[in-house]
Amino acid sequence: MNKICPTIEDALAGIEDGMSVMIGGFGGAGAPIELIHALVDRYKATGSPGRLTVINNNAGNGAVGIAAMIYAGMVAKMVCSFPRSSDPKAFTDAYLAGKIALELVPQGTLAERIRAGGAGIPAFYTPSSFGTQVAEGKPVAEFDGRSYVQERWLKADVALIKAELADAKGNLTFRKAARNFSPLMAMAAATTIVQASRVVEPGTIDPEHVVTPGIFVDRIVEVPNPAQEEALLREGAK
Amino acid sequence: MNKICPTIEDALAGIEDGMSVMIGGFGGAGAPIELIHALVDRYKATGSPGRLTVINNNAGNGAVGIAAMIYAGMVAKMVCSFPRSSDPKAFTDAYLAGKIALELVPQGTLAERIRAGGAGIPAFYTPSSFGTQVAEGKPVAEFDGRSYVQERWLKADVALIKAELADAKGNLTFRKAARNFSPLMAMAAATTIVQASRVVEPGTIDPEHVVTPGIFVDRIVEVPNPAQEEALLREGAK
Amino acid sequence: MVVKLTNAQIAWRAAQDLPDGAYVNLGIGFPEMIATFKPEGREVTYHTENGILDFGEAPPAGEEDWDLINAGKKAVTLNPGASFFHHADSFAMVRGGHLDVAVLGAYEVAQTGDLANWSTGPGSVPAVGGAMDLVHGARQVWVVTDHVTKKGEPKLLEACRLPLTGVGCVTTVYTSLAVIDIVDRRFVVREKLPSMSLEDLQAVTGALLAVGAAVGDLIVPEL
Amino acid sequence: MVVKLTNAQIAWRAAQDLPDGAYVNLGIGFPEMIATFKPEGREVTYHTENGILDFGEAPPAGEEDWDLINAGKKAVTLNPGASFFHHADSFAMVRGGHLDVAVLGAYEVAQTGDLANWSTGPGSVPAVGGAMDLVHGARQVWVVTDHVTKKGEPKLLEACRLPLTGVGCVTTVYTSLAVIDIVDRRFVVREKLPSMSLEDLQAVTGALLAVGAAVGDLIVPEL
Repeated sequence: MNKICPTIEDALAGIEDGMSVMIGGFGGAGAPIELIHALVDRYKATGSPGRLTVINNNAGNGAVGIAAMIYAGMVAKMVCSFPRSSDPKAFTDAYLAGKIALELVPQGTLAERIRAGGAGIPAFYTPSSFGTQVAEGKPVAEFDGRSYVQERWLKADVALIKAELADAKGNLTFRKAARNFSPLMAMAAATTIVQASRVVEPGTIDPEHVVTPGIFVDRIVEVPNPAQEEALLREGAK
Repeated sequence: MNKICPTIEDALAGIEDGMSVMIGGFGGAGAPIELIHALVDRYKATGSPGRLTVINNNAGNGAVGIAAMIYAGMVAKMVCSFPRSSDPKAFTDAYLAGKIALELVPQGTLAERIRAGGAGIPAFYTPSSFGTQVAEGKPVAEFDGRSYVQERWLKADVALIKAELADAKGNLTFRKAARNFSPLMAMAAATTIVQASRVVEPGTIDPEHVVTPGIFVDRIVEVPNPAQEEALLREGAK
Repeated sequence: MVVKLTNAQIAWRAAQDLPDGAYVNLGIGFPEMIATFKPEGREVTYHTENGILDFGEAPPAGEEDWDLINAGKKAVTLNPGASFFHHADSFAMVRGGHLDVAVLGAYEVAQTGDLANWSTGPGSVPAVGGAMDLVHGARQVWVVTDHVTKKGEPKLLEACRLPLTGVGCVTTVYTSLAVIDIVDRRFVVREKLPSMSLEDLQAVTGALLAVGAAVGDLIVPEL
Repeated sequence: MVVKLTNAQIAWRAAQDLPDGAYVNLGIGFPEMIATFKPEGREVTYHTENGILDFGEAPPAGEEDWDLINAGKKAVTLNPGASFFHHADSFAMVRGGHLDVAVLGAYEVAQTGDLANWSTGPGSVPAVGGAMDLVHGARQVWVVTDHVTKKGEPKLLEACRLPLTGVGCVTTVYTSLAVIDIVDRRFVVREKLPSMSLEDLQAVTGALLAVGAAVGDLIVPEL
């Protein structure tokens, strides 16, 4: 049960055309840049995996990370709450040209749907989006005199996430606000693939401080000194 | 916004007849013995608070903790998954005599209902208990060809919980498996009252290691070297 | 001619109403300015959707940690007693009613409390973020906004025309001309610029204004 | 006369089927014995509902930490790589399909996979614990049980008579006489005691037994 993979390519094995891929990160914090770019490189070299559904809070910024996936043409659909950024050109152009689909989900609903997917809760009710366009076509119900929208769980074939520490059993910690959606996505994906800044021996992470228990993690690859998306963009990365 | 109370009595102020009280702990791990017994003492001295609904995984063991509440006659109803223990006499006698009501909830459903209460989710679907007596009278629905039971959120007027470290802003950590239901109950109660083994300065608990953020906590009282229910029982406490 | 409040002055006015001990979420952009004007001696804990409670001011330029950002993707710092948590826990705080105040911007606000602040209609890329959760979670939902659009059209209306963010959710509107509470599906003027009559205010408002007790003067410092 | 398996031997047999690398929840009591018989070299991670993953054996008497217990309230220890989490996360692991195997005891099992293991009917104090969640979460749900009741009545039935724990959930039954898989709502005998004929086994079973490929011999060590 050693979940450590020797290379990024090993960690990413088995991601196929048409799969759904959850990608951790909120803005640049937590974006698993090395995993994403290895996948983009594979797509450019082999034409696969394409037609992906990508689930993330945002829809890429500049030309790195998810934006690079969109520019490469491997994303068929984005599921996100906020497909804008300081430089949203990659998504905006593709969306307005009809080359990419968008499922817009309120941020808290997105988080809860992913958690529900990981927790075996097929549907739940939330007040968020009641009475709005976003709720059109969804069942509604009243509880204690207040109206709610029924939302379904969200699962994925794969999650790509960035952790700070990881051990061979899959236990993870995150760095500051880079935590965001990643622990939820680890729960909700059939295969959870992690790039960790440092791999440590089991027992090194205090059992009280584990954020994602190993049961939610399938593969880990060590990526020391990982790129930080926002820092990359500010350095002028293209 | 200093949430530290000078005495247990201050921390417990305002608990009234007929209230619902979530009490942390699974078996003896996490049972806030000092908070509970201060409340029992108050009831014995003043006759209040009585007619309480108590929410806990179990229903008391021996004659301490929740069992002491039941013996004192202050509990009208238990909401729990497993009203048995090594010495369940307090609850069993009261239940079979018709003096206490029981709402039996599967353990995972109990946890999820409490989380839902804290998270503003009025209802959710779970496969647990489908087709059983426990689901009688509850709405059912099919999702993707599988059947589920609709469950409602569970909230309470008060939560009594035991933490390891606490700071004045209400941030908490727990000790080992004493964590169990406590972080959920802190979210779901209108007033969350905590006994902490040690009160520390804000900033002492690493922001990455906070288990319950302060927003979920209202009052804290320091109880150094707290009693451990299981240890008490094994020492022959009456 | 009435000199309307600047955004900074609107933010200042809203900040005066922050309750001591409150947990507050400030929306991206204009609402974030409110933190700058928090009255002395009042303790307010800020929440950001992306998983931080009790964050502080921006760090000095060059000292940013881009893993330590707020929902607007701006670098922040931590106060002692801060905590990190994942997005589901973060929105449990929001949706579960644990925030005292959420402050948002608006395209339109209706007298019913309906808010439109996420979409200007078809043709653009829609983006909703956390607004639809925030408006249904916090105990009070404040809007800070110019009283009228750039074209001079009223933003306070009988009913919103743009796509809604939430139904019946706004409790108070701090505008460039007035402070208006929403009570029983009516706009109730709490304060207005002293240089302006109620009739003047009514003239630039798209719904009937009610008056509760006395209408106070909306007085703010030069900023 | 057939010498039926002891509980330890049933547990031993079930343990032989634990997949390498599996995440497993062992029910309170009899199922807990399975951990004792895990085959050498196979790595199994144990989960307990009350919020621990990767716990180990009981500590020596006198060294118990009663904040470090399993769902049966017995003291345990931690393996390197263990973690603590709250009850909602714990049952997310259960309900969310993250466990490979859950093992429970039974009063009755039906050929449909229905399980009754929590209530012997009216008159006693009902207690369900985590069983109703476990039976619908784990990828495989095993039952370990004597083949018949203390009175000699079949426990494997066409339909359960006692209140159900779950519908269509059991995948394999390890009894004192046989290993029986539930496939397409039928009991399919995988192994039986070699000293026993299929007719003998059928005679103490309350539903029709099917035979898949060959029926293997259920052979266990003296324990």
